[in-house]
Amino acid sequence: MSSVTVFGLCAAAAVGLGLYGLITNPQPLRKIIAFNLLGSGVFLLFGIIGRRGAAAGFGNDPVPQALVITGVVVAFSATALAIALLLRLFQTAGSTTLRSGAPTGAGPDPSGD
Amino acid sequence: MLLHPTALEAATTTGGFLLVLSIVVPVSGVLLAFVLGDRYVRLVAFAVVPLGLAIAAATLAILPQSDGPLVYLLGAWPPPLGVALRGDGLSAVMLATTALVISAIAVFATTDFCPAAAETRAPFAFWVLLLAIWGALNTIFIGGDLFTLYVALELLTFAAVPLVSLDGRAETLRAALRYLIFALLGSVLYLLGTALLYGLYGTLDIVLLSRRVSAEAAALVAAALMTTGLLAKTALFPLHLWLPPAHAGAPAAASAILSGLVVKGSFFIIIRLWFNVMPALPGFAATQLLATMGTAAIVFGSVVALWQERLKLLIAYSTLAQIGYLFLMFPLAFDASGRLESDEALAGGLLQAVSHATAKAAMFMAVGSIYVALGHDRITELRGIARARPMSLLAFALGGIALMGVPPSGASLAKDLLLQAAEESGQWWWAVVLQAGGMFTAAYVVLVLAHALAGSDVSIAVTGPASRNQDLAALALALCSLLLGLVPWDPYLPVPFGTAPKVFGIESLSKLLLPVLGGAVLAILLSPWPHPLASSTTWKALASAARPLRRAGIEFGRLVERSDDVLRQWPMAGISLLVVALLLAALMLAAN
Amino acid sequence: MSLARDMMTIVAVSAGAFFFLAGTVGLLRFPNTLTRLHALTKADNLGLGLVVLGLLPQAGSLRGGLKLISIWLLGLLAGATVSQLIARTARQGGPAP
Amino acid sequence: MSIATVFEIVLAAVVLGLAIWTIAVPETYSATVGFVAYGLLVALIWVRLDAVDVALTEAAIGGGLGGVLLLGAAARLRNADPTAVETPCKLVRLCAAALSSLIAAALVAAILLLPDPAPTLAPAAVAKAWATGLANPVTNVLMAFRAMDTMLEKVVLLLAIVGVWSLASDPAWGGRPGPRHEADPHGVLAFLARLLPSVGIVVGIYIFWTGADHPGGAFQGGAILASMWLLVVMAGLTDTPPVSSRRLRFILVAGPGLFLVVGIGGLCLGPAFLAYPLALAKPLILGIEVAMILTIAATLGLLLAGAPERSEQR
Amino acid sequence: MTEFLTAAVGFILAMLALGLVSILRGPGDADRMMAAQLIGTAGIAVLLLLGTIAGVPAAIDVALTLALLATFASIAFVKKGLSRFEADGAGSTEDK
Repeated sequence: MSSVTVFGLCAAAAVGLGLYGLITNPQPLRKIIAFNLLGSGVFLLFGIIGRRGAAAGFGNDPVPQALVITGVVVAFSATALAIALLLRLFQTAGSTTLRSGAPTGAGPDPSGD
Repeated sequence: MLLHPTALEAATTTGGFLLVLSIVVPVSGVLLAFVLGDRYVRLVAFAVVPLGLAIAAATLAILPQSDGPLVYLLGAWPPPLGVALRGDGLSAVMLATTALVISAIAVFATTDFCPAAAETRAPFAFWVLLLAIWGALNTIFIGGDLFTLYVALELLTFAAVPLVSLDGRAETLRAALRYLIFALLGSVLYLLGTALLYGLYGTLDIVLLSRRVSAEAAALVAAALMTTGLLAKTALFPLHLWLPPAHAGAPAAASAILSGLVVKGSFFIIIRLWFNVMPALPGFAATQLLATMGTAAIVFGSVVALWQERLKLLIAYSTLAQIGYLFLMFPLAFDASGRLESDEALAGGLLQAVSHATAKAAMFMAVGSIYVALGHDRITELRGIARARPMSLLAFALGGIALMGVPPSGASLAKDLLLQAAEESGQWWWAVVLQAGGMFTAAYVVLVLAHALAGSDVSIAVTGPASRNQDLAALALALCSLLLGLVPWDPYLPVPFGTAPKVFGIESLSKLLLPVLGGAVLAILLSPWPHPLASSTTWKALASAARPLRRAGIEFGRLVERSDDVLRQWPMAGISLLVVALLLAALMLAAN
Repeated sequence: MSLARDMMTIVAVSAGAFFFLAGTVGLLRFPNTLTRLHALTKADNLGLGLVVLGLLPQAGSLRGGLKLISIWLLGLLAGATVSQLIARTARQGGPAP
Repeated sequence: MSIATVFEIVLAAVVLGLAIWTIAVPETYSATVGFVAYGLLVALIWVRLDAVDVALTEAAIGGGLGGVLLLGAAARLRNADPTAVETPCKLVRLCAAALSSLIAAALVAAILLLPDPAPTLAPAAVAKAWATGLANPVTNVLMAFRAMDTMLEKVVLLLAIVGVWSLASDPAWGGRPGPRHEADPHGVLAFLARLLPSVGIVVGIYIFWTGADHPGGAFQGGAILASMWLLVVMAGLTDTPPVSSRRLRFILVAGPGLFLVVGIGGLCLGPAFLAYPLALAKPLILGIEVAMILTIAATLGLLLAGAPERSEQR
Repeated sequence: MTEFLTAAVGFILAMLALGLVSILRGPGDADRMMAAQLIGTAGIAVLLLLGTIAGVPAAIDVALTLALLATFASIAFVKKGLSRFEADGAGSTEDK
């Protein structure tokens, strides 16, 4: 087993776990953490792809590395925005549930014609 | 005029700088507006609007003279190391549409988001975000690199989410958070696919990739993941949990941007991915899956729209249905060679997107004015609005009619093209859906108009002032959508010569009547609301005859609404997302 | 010369590893928060310090060596501050020692 | 199996264990702590993968600022755990687990099927390094070859700020973000907040400066500066600036702004947008990076501070 | 030499994993914070050793960053913990 395989498995598992947490955990903060986990799995995937492309005296292809750095910044800003929204929601509504307060119109008595 | 894998554009073409400008100008606007703040934000926006319009117009003018797409190599670095911007016919059309819609929205928003002498929150955020959305969309339309598209997509999301919660009510905050998290999930999946593609082919440049891709398992997994992520951002049924509350809760101008433009960004990347990067990969079954989801979106979106109490939610659900309509192009583009190549379908789909962008933005603006006038937007209490706000209602009606596919609207031309593609590829079932889609659209438009026009002699108390600017902006966009069919598209889109619709004549009359009548029937059958004409005697006679049918319709509607409720629960939507990804991957694998 | 350096590395790093062991065992076995804190801070500072000491001969350059030492100093500073804060917290809010 | 592989497997197992803990533990605060530890350890993996630039970023974000952000939120949401009733039923969770593992399995298959030899752009990046005069290929990619992405990413950061600020209540607009921190001026925290930043600023600038030729760069340096600034704020030694401050706004757009100006310069005078003239490439890039490190430090700090809460006049 | 260092890394990593168990156990937040502190320190040690093994001198920079930011994170951590106890009315703390 090469390091690429070991960490490749790790990356895939992080993606799977992140997806599971994002879907099943009702707490928005936990969803945000799961999103970060998912993201870190994707970045690791870039990492092993770069590692496979080691050449020209570099142990890791610089292009995926640059993409990951950009991605990390974007993911961090996303986390910050999501958390600000969440805190504001908690402040305004007193709860953090994401369940919609039934925005669809509950139809009136349909038999009336 | 479309991106083609055979021609390597290794150098910047003349006029390529226009592509750079179309990104740089709005982005500079964002920075400038942010620094200046105060009352200057709107001023900066209004300085950028004419510039942006001019750039879009120049791109439209210069593209036919160029013998291929416009290309610009950023920093003069050729791909794969560098990043190229490419503008083909599709880009030019979308750039122009965006410029048009944003300008109209800017005019519409002048009064709502009027900055005061001391800086206030909402106007500051609105104008900065409006410019940011413009820059992000332009980057999406001309970006030549999948990762650049990712950054642009995130830019778009970051600009769109705060617009949803601009008024700071708890439910809009909740809608914004749902939107943000689900959109982030979508973009992570997209990024995952991007990583795999880089690992496979060592480039993310669209043209280079299109030459290198082959039907490998890993490439198909990547395609499935990327498509699913983009579908989540486009809110194709059943991944639409975030759309109705977000689009209905935002202020009118913001809703117009979100519904008209923002969802088109991720949709455009799907087109790039399927038509430009890997036309041979998806295969027949995957395109059928996309269109099936589209069909479900049309049915669910339209039926649930008919069940809405509030006008803004009705339009939000209508957006859901219209998004579904866009995805009918994929199977129709599939030709005998096993590639996504049919020009009619591509042109039809894009035209539909353009018509929807203009019409839906107009409708949201019109509803915004109606809301101001009435102080509410309950559909059953619209009577009298026709007298109080004739212009707003006219804009709404024209937008609705344009969406139905009545000539000479863009939607009508799009429908003709798609029908033609359906005929050529022998997929008659999508022709049925196309016709039904028009009727469904007509159903909720007719419903609203019936309520609004009923008892137009009643005069009502109006709570807010009318704004001529707002009505004009909405009306202009609606008219634009209605007349899109008359535009000579052939320099930009592969519209076969001679498909321009005849405005008058028996044929166009039938095209007007068919959806309207069908829509009226559907509205009567499916809508649970007591009808404004219900007291008339003819109506009573009709109603008693159709009672069993109507009851069945109501039951069907209730069933659809309930299942929509279930599907919009977070865990269900998440599971749907994974199922869609796996299904797409499996179908693509099976096809290759 | 190289042998002597390597020997020093081996001895110091082994000792460092031992202190990490001690800290972890303390963290797991000691009965209450304050005693655990006591175990941890010892292990922390000494363990890292010894590892740094062991790596100094391998550092190769003066700058590398300086960086190593400053890492250790930072660790010390952080450990001292944070453990003091933790101790206060634990005394006021946590279970009685 | 070599000892290195054993080590890698142990590392991967620990990281995965933390990931599972983060997802599975019922209490949110514990999950957050688990994720911070996870972020620290992922930095180790990045070093192991020979991607030190990313390891630096991950250490700064995953273990540092991101951790603080999440922990702060977890602490403020302590009393908001009434969502247990919303936990989906077992069947749904089982479905989600099965589907997620299928996706992970597909990913594993895709990873194992990646071609050998792998495609790479490393030689191309090295071959073109003459154009910038910088020896760190990652910096070259970020600042030259893919400069557009980097510039847009800075705009993303700016939009995040706009988004966070837009959540303020109307009266608080223009005020200072975050709560006012007060601490004992002679306490431990204040002591540390006086001592650590001087070290931190040196380290931050060093990381930034070395980024031209070795791993490092503006983002990593900026993150360190931001954390030092926040430390001082937390100790109550200084306060966050009001968001209406023109100077603050200027700092926040300095990075992308200068990038844009240099880019337009290339469009008007040079060969292309975002192209650097050969003789000036290195100073120009460093200049942009200096502006960027300021912007990044301010942006990251303010993103952590949150929406404006305290109005200016009081 | 490399073998020895790799073994040492493995050992410290194993200790780190055991420290994780103590995060799992808790019971209090103070213990979790300590465990996190331990992980930070052990992580830095592992990084330094790793850098020496692989001949990546820049790993020291990563360790330096980690040392600075882990300190910062722990302080934020403790500070949040403190404000919580404060909210519980458990008496005055570092925060006033």
